[in-house]
Amino acid sequence: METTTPATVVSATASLAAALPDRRSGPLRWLAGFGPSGLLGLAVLLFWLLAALLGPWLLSHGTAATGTSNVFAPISAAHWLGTDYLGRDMLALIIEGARYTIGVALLATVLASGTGITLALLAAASGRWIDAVLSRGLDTLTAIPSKMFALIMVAGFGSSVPMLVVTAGIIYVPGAYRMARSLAVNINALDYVTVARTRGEGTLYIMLREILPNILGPMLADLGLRFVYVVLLLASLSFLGLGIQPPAADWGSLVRENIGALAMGGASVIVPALAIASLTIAVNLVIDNLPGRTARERGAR
Amino acid sequence: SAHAQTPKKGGRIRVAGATAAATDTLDPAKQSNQTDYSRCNMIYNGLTSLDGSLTPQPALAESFTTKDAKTWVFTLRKGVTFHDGKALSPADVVFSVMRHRDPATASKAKVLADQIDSAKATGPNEVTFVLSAPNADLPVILGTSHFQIVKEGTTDFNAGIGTGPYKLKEFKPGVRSLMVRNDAYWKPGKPYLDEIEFVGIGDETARVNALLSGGMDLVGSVNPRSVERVKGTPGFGIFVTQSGQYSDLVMRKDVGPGANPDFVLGMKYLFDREQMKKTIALDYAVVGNDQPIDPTNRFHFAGLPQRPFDLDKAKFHLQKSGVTGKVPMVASPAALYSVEMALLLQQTAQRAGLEIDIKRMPADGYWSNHWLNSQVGFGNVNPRPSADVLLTQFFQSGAAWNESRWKSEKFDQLLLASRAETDLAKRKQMYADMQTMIHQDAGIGIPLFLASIDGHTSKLKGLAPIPLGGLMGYNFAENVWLEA
Amino acid sequence: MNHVILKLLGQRIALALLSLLAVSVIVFSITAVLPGDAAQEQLGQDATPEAVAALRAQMGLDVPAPQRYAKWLLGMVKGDPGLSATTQMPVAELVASRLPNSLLLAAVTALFSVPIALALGIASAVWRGSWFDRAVSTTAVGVVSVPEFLVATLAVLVFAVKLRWLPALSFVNDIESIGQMLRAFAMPVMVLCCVIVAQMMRMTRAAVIDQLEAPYIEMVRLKGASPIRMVLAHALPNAVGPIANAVALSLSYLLGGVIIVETIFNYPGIAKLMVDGVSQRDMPLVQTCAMIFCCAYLILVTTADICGIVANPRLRHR
Amino acid sequence: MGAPLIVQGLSISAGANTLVDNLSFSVQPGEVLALIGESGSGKTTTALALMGYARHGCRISAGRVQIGDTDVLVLDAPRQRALRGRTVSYIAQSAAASFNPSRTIMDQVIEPTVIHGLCKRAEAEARAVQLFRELALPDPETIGDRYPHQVSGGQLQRLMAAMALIGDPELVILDEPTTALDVTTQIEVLRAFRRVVRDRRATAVYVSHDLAVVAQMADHILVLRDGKMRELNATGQILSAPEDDYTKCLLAAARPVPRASAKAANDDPELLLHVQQLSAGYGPVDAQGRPATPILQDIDLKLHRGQAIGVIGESGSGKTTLARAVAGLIKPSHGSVLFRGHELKPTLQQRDRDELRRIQIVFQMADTALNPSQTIERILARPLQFYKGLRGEPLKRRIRELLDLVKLPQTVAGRLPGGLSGGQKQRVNLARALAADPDLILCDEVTSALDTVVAAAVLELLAELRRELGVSYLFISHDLHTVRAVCDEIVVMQHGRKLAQVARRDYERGPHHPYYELLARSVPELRQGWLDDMDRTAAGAT
Ligand SMILES: Nc1ncnc2c1ncn2[C@@H]1O[C@H](COP(=O)(O)OP(=O)(O)OP(=O)(O)O)[C@@H](O)[C@H]1O
Ligand SMILES: Nc1ncnc2c1ncn2[C@@H]1O[C@H](COP(=O)(O)OP(=O)(O)OP(=O)(O)O)[C@@H](O)[C@H]1O
Ligand SMILES: [Mg+2]
Ligand SMILES: [Mg+2]
Repeated sequence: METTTPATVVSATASLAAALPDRRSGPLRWLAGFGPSGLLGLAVLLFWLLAALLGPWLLSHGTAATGTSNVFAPISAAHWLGTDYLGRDMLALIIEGARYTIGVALLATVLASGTGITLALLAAASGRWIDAVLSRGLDTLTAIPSKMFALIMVAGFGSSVPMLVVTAGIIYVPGAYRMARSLAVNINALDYVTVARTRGEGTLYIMLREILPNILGPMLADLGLRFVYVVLLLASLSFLGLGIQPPAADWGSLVRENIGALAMGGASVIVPALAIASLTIAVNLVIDNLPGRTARERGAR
Repeated sequence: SAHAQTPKKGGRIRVAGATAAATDTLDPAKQSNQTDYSRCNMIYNGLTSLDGSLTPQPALAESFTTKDAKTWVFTLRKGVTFHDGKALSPADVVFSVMRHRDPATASKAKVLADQIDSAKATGPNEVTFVLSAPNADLPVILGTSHFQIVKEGTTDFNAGIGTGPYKLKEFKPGVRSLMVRNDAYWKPGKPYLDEIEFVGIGDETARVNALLSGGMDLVGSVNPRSVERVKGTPGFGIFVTQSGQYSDLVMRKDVGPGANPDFVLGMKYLFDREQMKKTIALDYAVVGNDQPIDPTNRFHFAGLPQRPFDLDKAKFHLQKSGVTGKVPMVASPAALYSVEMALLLQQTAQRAGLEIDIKRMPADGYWSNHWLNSQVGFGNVNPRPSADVLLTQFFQSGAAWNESRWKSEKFDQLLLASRAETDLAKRKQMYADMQTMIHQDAGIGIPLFLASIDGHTSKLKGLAPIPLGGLMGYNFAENVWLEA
Repeated sequence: MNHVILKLLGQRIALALLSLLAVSVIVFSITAVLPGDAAQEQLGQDATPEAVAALRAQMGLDVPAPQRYAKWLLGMVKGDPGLSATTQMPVAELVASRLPNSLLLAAVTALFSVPIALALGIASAVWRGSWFDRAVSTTAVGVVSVPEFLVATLAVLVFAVKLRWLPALSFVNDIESIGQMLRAFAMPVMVLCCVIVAQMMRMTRAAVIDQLEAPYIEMVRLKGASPIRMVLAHALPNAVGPIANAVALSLSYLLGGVIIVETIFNYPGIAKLMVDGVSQRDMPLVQTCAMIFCCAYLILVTTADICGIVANPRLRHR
Repeated sequence: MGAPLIVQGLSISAGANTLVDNLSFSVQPGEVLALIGESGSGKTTTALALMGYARHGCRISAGRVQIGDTDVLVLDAPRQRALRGRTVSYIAQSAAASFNPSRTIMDQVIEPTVIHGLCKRAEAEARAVQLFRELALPDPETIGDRYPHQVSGGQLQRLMAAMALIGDPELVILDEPTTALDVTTQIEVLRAFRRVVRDRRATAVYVSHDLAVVAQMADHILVLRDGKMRELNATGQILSAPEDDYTKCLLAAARPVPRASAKAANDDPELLLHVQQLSAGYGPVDAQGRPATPILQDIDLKLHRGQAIGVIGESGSGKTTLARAVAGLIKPSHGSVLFRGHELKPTLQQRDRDELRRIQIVFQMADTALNPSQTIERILARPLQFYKGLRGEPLKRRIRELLDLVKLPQTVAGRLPGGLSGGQKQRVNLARALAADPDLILCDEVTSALDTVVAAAVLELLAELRRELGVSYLFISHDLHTVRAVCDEIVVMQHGRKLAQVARRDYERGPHHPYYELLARSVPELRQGWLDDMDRTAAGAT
């Protein structure tokens, strides 16, 4: 009696549920969906995450204990990645920097996307003037160049880690909002949301239960991209001297502090630069290969 | 050496200073950094000028005399004209000096000018200054950049009319200025160059790259870390000016841990000066001894025993002080090398059982908000023209910039006496006593006196250090020439 | 068609005025809480209380902040952004000396980056999934993933210091010929291209693919059209809207976002002017720069929207 | 003049799946072959393969396609391009989606001649105008200057035919060219197609899932299921004596049986829903309370308990708007809705929970009506929790009962909607409405997205529920057959107004409102020659 679902519909639902692991198939199958380059990205990402989480544990000597007159030393057995402009061990700095770079970027991204999604859900679910006010207001924020905004914020409130997280968060809220809103508005127009409305459900239920789960997939991909932007913004801020403040150092400031070594091809500048590049490329690879995405591209007519 | 060669006339050079901002000024009273000083030195002259030992030499004033160090008579050089052809007159001098006292001028030299009670033209080529108290160093003070002579009644300084070696051709604040030779310059044979293009490049790496790529002939403020690169590139050299500039650890004696003398002493023992010299300044510095008069100064007291890096003593004093917990320490890129110093201090302190919490502040707003206000933090003092100016501004009990709020009546008396003392040997002894007092009691740790490093093409000749700062104490313009 | 665009323009101008007002309030209030003011900043270490007070009076900082804002706003409405607090020069003059440089750099960059991005984006959309597509997108990801100051510094080291092909700094003053201009602009433009091309290219690719997967393209294919015709005559006109938007967003970066490039190449542009303004607490200057960036952004976005409308007959004929 | 088409052993696969399996058939010049089968059976895939084209991700894995003397599948890309649009042309399923929205119609219609360099532009345009005329398009001289969005769906479909025919192809492929159209428009388009195909004596392949339509157009019918051929025979043969079981099944479903209600409307005097002079529309309202785009005007409607009223009308006539107004999703600008004697508040927010519970709405697209991220169990549980506060075991039990009621296996409870077929989803949809214990269910095109076999099953279920639970329906559809089969009364709508109301006993008795008559007449009948009869009566009438 029953028939198969039309392909268009399959692809439509696939795109809605994209990137979320299919609940019925195991995580292994989900992993396999990444393809080789996606897996590579995932591996690199995992490596840095582990470094950030466990790094300080693995390091026998803290960075503070070093500091020798051996400035810009090349790669050696004692210093696997050489030393920096103060003679500190680069490996230790990189591993510590991972915490700051990844930590700040992750927090800022989550803050931005979280706020953006919440506001977007509110805008989509409650409509008219709330939507208009939010959209216009956040548009206005986009008009201020991000580095300028960061500059003013840091000048005003100092450059502590929470401040950087908040600043980067604010900068990327409008982007996340716009993306989430366009998705949420589409979902909001779908019949199942209307059904929930006619049932008499409140705005909060509609936001959280009906719309949110269905925009999470695409938003996850968006979150990845935003993460990359935040990492790069942090690096730029470090260049301008506004980033993470010493003795703490994120990778951007490591590059910046040691940029004098660039002309000599010193490891102390190349390694953190490579770390930034590998992290951002890995995130991009993972996003580009999220399972379901390619299938979606192929299946869409 | 450079002086052995005969200068050549002609040629054009490009010079880069370390800052560029819309606030770049040609108003002598408002000069605030290397680029301002360098630019103004091309255009203006002072009554005197300071030489390599910071001894005042006649400039626009042919001679200066005093009997009591309170009333000073300056005789002006004849035949000096401004760039627009007007002859230099005593009225110009009176105007140029006295305008600093007017708050509306917002002069940076107001404090120094305040001691001049009156300035009067007392002859066709003579100006007489009367001071509120004797000061043997007045010719030194008048030799500093801020007291350069402008035309009477000038309000708009952007035209850049002075008596200096170069005439202003173009001035774009924050971008560049262009100077051409003043053929009517009063110093015979000078200047040598036809034209100087002066720009500000804020980024050190960019500055050095600009030099090495052939885009610049002289750049200021080279980081010690770039020296090897410059030296290693054929056709380029560096020029080092050892000066009295220092970054100091300030421990306020009125509040915070610094109120305890043992804490202060302990911290002073924590400076591993040799390592700081090596890793931070890469040897482009001399070790300091917690007193502000540097070895280039004629009043430097070499007999004061050098305070060593001594962990045990440090530990002993720190423990005795009873200071526990994390001690916040404020540092900033605004105070040269202070962040690095703080980092090294943090490491040694840890070994002595003291936790230091470094608070790095942005350069913006550092001087107005953190310096002088932090309990433990860093300051930076630029070279001063005289020991008296330095001690008066930074160590006199009532001085606005008494960084550590160290108060000593004995010191204040000595200072006043030395200022009026004209016998050099006696004066020297007084300064030695004052240096010892600061070394022992003030809440100031001075690990290093820093050198200024400039980079230049090997073709540029005539550079000789003047310990006011880099770029020949900002006065390179009339002294350098290009080798063929 | 005109009335649709006119209506949009009208709406946009009204919105733009609101946005500008909002931005100025935001910028003013954040800067109002910045520690220190122009007087203190200018005096730096020499900031004794009397000196600061005197300078404040001279700079007009002794009036309360809201009053200063009102004065600035009033002036702005009349088209006069007032005097810079620190230099006492007219802000208009300061900006006028820098803005043309910024616009020139932006224009040259756009001139190179937009065609490159569009060409690459379209090509990789057409050959999506091929090695070409993969190579291009991998390179693009690689290029955006490196911080721009590193790219810039590397470029200087290679092209200026090692090879001595190009000047390390971009002085606009010395430009007398096109050749000189190209030499001076080569590196900044290259670096900026690295930053913005990838983004535009990605969006172009996505937009074109979106169209190439539309059923009407299948129809075109079944009419026997060649791939070139399919893309240029059919897919592209429909992708103009999203592409224009992506281009507008990227280009808006070229005015306010180029601090790093201006710093490294010592290019006298408006971004550096604003950075100086912030560090010197020169409110009228900062405000005016913010207004300019905001205006540029709004103009670009509106232009993109108009492009979208013109390209879309459904919107055009309403 | 047509060319013979011969297909041998055609197989098409997508990855490991075989979409079309070993298909062989041939069509003689001037004849029409119909490909028929349910949605997803591979009709479009086969049709495209006749042009040597496989969609992205699909591959023609075996077989031969020969048009005249050309072996299509072995051609290289340029020759394939030369073939397409000239020797073979294609009329796609949805004309609206197949026109480039940003170019004029004329540009696109003459594009095949431009691509293949058949003639000068002016000549091509003249030819196109000629074709427009043949296809009975209005303003044939100027319609080409318009953009696709400026003409109606039926017109677009005909314009696409013009585009296909302008190169005088030997083989024309029509892929469900009338599914997107109203019955009244459909008949026009069918006429036009048939005339053109006959006049030009082109060979044609006609793809459809609608047997009645196919009966009018085709000489032979090929029945497909799951990519396999079930039956291939002359049209008359298939209609009168189908051999394959599946064909029989299709035929049975195509003739819906009337499903009478348990009680006639007048048995139960309670008036459940009373719509009085209702006007509504979209957009901001002006000073007089009139919306910017008024849609509904002065609708009166009475619905008794246990009754099913059908609402019928062409697309855009305001059927959905009516349902939305009753449900409280849009605010009426005028008039009132009485429910069980009480006036309903105009908007959702003002209605109380019990009122909301008693009126449930079921939408056409089962896919968009179910949240893809919630399991069936959660979907069904929510109204039970929300209205009745059920939890724990009673909740589970009730869900099981509901699933039984709509004849779904218990195992679906744990699944996501993505894992269900269209018919199953529509049942879940119904079950969710039933969970609220409603008095009235607003069914908005609940069967239009389903193929006939499944649709018939859902209709059966609806009738059963009504018999057993006594719920009332407002049954919205554009398909007169369906409405007649399910409803006690039919409301006919056009341009937002109610034109007529016809009771079941009067269905066959006239005279009715002319528009109703037109609708009734336009529904194709499942017999050959019906269209010819229509043509004859039309000719006779004028
Ligand atoms: N690009 C593709 N990749 C993989 N499978 C596809 C693709 N396109 C269609 N299919 C599958 O091929 C089967 C046949 O599709 P086709 O479009 O030919 O069906 P149809 O009979 O025309 O259905 P409908 O009546 O819905 O148009 C379906 O199961 C569909 O899911
Ligand atoms: N949100 C809306 N805003 C403005 N106009 C709308 C809106 N929704 C529908 N319309 C218009 O209202 C008219 C009636 O729409 P409605 O959906 O009620 O038609 P329908 O009879 O259900 O048609 P169909 O058979 O195609 O579903 C149409 O012309 C449609 O374009
Ligand atoms: Mg099909
Ligand atoms: Mg409808």
